[in-house]
Amino acid sequence: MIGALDALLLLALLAVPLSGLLATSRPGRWLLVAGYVAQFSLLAALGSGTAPASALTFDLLGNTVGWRFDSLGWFFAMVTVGAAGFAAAYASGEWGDAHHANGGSLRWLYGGLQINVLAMLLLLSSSDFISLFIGWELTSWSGLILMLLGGSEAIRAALRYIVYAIAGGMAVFAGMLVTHAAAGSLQFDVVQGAVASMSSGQLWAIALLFIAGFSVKMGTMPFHLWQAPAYAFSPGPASAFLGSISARMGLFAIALVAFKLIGVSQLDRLSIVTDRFDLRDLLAWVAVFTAILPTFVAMRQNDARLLLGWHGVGQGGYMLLGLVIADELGSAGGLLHVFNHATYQAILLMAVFAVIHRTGTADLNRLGGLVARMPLSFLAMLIGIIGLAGLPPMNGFVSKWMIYRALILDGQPLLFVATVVSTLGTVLSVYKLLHNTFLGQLRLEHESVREAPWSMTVPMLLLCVVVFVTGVAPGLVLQYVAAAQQAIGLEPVAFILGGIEADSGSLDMLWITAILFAGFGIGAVLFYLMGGRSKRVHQLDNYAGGHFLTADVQYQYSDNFYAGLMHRIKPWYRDTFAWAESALVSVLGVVSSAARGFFDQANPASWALIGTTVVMTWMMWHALA
Amino acid sequence: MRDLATLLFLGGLIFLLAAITGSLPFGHPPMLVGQAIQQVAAPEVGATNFVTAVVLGYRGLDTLGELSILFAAATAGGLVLGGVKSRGRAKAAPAAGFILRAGADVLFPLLLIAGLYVVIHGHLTPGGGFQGGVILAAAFFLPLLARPHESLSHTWLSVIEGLVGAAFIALGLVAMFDGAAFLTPLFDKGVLGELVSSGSLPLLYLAVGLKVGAELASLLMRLAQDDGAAS
Amino acid sequence: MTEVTLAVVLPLLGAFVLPLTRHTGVRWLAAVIGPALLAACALLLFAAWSAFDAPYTIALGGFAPPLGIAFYIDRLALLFALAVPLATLALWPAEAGADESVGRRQSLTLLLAGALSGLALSGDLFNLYVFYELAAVASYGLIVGNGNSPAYVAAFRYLMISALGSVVGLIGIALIYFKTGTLNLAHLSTLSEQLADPQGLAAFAMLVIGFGVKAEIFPVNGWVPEVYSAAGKRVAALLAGLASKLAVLVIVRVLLLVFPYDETRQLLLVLGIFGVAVGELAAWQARDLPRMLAWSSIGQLGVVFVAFSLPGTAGVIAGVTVAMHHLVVKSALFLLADRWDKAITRLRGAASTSHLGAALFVLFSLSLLGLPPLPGFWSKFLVLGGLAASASPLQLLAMGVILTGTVIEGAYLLRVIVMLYAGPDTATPVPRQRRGNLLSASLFALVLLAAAVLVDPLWQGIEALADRAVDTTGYQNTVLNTPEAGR
Amino acid sequence: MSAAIGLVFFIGAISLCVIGIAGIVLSRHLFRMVLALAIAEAGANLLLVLSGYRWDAVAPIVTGSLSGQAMVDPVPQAMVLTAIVIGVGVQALALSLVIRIRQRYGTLDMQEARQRMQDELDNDAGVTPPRSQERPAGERPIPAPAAVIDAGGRHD
Repeated sequence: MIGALDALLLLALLAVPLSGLLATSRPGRWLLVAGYVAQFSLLAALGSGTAPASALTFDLLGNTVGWRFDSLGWFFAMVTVGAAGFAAAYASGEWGDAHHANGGSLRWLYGGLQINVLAMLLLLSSSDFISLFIGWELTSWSGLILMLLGGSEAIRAALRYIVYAIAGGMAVFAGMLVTHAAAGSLQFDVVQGAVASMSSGQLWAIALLFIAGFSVKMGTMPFHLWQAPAYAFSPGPASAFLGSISARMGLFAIALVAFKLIGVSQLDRLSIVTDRFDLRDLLAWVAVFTAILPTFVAMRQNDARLLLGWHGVGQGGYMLLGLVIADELGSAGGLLHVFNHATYQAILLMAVFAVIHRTGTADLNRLGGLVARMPLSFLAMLIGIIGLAGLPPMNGFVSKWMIYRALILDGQPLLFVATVVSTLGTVLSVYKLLHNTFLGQLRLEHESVREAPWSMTVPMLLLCVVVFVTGVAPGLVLQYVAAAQQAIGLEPVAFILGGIEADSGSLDMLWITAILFAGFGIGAVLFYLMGGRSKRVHQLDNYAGGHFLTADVQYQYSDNFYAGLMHRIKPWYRDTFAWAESALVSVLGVVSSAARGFFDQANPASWALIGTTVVMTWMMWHALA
Repeated sequence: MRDLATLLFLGGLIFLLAAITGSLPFGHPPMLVGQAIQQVAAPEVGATNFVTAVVLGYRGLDTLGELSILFAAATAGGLVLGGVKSRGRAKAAPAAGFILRAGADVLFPLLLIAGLYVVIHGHLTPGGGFQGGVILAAAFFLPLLARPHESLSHTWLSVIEGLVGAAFIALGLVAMFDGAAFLTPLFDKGVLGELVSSGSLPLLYLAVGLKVGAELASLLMRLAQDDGAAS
Repeated sequence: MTEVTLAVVLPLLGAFVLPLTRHTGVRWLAAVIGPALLAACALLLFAAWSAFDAPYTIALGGFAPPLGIAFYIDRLALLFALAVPLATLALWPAEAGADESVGRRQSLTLLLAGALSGLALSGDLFNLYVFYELAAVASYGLIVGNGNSPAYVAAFRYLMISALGSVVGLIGIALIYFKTGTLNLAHLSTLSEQLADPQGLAAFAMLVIGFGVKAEIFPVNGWVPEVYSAAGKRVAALLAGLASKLAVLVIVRVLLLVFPYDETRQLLLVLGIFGVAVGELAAWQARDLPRMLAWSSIGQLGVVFVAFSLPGTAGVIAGVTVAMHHLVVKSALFLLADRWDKAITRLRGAASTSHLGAALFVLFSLSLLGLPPLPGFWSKFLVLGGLAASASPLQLLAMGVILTGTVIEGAYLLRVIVMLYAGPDTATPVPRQRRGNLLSASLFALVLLAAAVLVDPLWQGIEALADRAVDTTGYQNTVLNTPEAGR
Repeated sequence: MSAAIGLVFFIGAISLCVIGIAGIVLSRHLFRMVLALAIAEAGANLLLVLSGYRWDAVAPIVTGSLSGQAMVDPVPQAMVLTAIVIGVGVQALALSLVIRIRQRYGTLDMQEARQRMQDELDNDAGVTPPRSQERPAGERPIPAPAAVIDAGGRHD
């Protein structure tokens, strides 16, 4: 008996070899996009709420292994399949042909994308720790496939990624084994029941191992170093897909294990100093630092892809922060931010890769003025950065508002201030992205650049519509977020179509948008009432300090952007974590040299002698004691 | 410094071994198995030399393993030194004098007979296949010392090695056709203490003797030839 | 019932007969005789496996067990014994040519197979020693079989450390005989209280060192990297994959039957932890594939020892799983290293010359790292689960070391994989894999994938096997209460 | 008296073992190592045969009739017989290896032979020995691609 979930998984599985077969031709790629549409439809047909379990269950080594969606996993799965579909569509037209012509492997790209989707579906629908771990490891390794496709720089980043990922996986593995030892089972429901009777030591071990392991994928500090380069340097659609959703698997797993299985009340047993500072507070601070520092690292980047990659790390901090506040508003904000971030991050990366497609570079010091040549891409990026910066009326505003609101209500002024600092960095750096790419003077070498082909702009603009619509009517998404909250045992948020309805203060985006556009309208009316004078100037016809700049003069801001600001804050960039990472590697090098030295003996028999004596002494000592 | 550390551990080893052996029951062994074998060996195996009974009967498989080790060592030795032809050997080893040659000629039959005697009487008296085999090897090796230019035929030696080893196993396998275990002694036990007694044991010992002799001869020959070639 | 003996005897017979065929003029016989005998052994053992219902004993020579040498046949012994002819067949040195050295190597391989089967089946301490020595001597010969100059030095150094181990082990056997007057494991097991004193435990330590040389246990594994990189890779696969496991089995039998104490288990645990740490760390430093695999195999055998140090059936289950997994994976990896025995940096673009080889390398690496549906994950799951369940500080340390070791292992294996799939270096193209090696490696891959599919039935089988293996009284009764077999 | 004799035997056996082991570990000359091995094996064999010794007992051979005279344990004697022959095989093989090493490397010194072996292995594999001065001992886990190519091409 094949249920809907089985059909979905089967389809995703079948699509892997099909991707390998079809990806090289343009119609074949569109067929694969249709495959994602079919997967999305099947998933949508499953519906939020507890879906039927997969018929695929195994009894392995005394454990039942099965798959079944709950509202949380379903929510993430919808975002995943959607992101993959958009990424696939983006690559289906001209981009794919160009990639193929440049020697890139489309089979691996599409196959890898589909394997990622399959692995994530398995992870998101897991119903016990073994299926969770299977999904987790498959997700980690399939991400590697996409990262390795991007050439030498990407390979370096991918190798670094996989070491981090294996380390995280091993922490998860250890957590799983400790859970098994403590609860006697790996079934989620059994573990859920057993948590209350665990000692606080066991609970500490489980919580820390799992959260640390999952955090590696999230890229929360101090495990954040790998993420930006690994995601940034993979090929365009892969980067868009990975950047928008891959890291969120960590958030899903934290939500699942820390909140659904362990539960907020049990987590609060884990106090560090006194009851005033417990594990959740620690996580909140980790999250807020993850929101701040990578954002400022992003500001310093001159590669548009890296800039966005570092932002992805920072936005993960927001999500985690919202989640660990764990009240109805904060956690809803965190989960909603997953969706919102996926949409605008996909737009931004797609726009950047559209620029790369046309100009061949993502170096922010070598671009500029493209608005005249690529207006649609400019529009997409504009909407994207409004979303990323958290300004109305795009969807990023809603989730960030909810998180701020929750922080204030929870009585966390310090965290609130910290998030504001982070937002400042976000605004500054996304402006740098937009400005250096599209505004200012067009470079001479980009004179003949054309707008990206429709196969790339249409997915971007469709996503823009999504960003706008879900910004205006967040209730469309919030209904699923509320269901997900219920699934992990949190109070669901009270939502209306336009936003939040709460005693402490409501948010109705319909009104806000109406007022915003009314403001624009009034401004326009005033403008035309005052005569509507305007003058078209040539893009190169501009002045700086009253001095006319010719086209051959470097437009002052494009290079070394924010020079003054960077001069001020530069001493703060100390690369402490990169230093710590290389220090760890050096220490490992020294230790492993010692281990190698063990084998560099002139006469190996001397170790046998020493070993014999020591081992005999030890055994006899034991027998005497 | 390294030597000093090694000496330290050697001292430790001496101390440990001394401490262990100091409390061992020397001269009063528990002899759980040994006693039982002494009681039943004569009727079960029919050999007066109980060591032989153990070597070929109770622990016959050890003996097979040991023959295999010799064979393996000879084969491996062949692999190690196989490629080297005994060129320049004549130069290296001058011809022996008359006394040595004559002595070798005289001793050869005596050693042959002595070796065979020791082998054949292995189940009755001290000695047996190993000891006899070594004497046999010496018998064939002595003429080589006297006449360095000649050499034993590798082909013949390897044929003897293989055939005799196979014969030992075959003697063991025959019993399995009757449904008995591998290496179960064949034939009648005979009268205790007579030459033709204790079933197939003398045959096994003959095989062991020939095998040990052949293996040792071939090992020694390889070393001797190659030493000549090397120096 | 007694046919199982043939699994030991037939390869030895084949080894003796093989040189004779050279003189008969029947050339094809020489090529066929070894594989045919091994296949016969495999069939025979498989028949014994499927007809198995309860452990039984074979009294060799028809002498009742404590007096004569006895084989003890249970599923544990049969499993390892069955692995011997199968793995040897897959790694058979089947070079063409009537060169004398080929025949010698085949002879030695047969001797090794016979000895290893003997190690699996024998229930007598001194007989185990003899078979162990036979395996050692045969492997010295095999190591130098390819005629490389470094192989002679490596073999000599291996011989010295192994002989030193043998001396130590022989002293251990002498001590045990001094105290008990018997060598039969079942008989010793009834007398095990007599050995629970300083001398007895010292004897155990000596046996561990003695038999541990081949099992690559921590302080006596200095020979591993040089031997595996100097010897032919099929030989390295035989030694790392197969021979080491049988040596482990001997130590485990002695541990379970004669010295079932916490202290002895702790010894294996600590040596295993050191093995994992030293092996994985050193492998991280390796610059060529054979030595990387050699050090990694030290680490993996450390895991095997940690696994067997778990008390009760959990230890045997975990140990057998890890050992069998490592047998399959490491043998196959060494086969692939045959043509890729150069610096890792010279393997650039190897995937473009042999797709299958690279894909197999990835498969085996992933299983070694424990990617979930593959058997490597389940073996790690069993070991680490057992460690987590007992949760003493030392065991948690072992767990941490194994997990950290896996991360390091991932780092160095991925280095190779990335290099394999990098853009090919047109100046010095990487040689293609040999067909025969690919065939054998594919067979191992099939076994691995089959095990991934059949993981639950296999686990149940191993669980039943482990129940018998730890049943000391059952062993004693089976061996000591047998009427003289065959009479 | 008896204890003293036992002591003498034990001291002999232990001394042979330890002298042999010391020789294996301390000497650098290959041939001496083989000799030391022979000594160590003799010690172990002596210890083994001691384990069957009985006071006032005769050799385990029935002479004439089955007399009641106590006999020493025949099992260790059989074992020692086996162990000696094993030792002979191993030593012969070791000697042939020594001969071959001398031929190939022209040395009988363990350290020199080992060094030559390591160099040859490293050369065959195309890796630079890790002891060299200009390279740090620890390799980074994520080698820069440029460095990767560089290290590989060095020996070509």
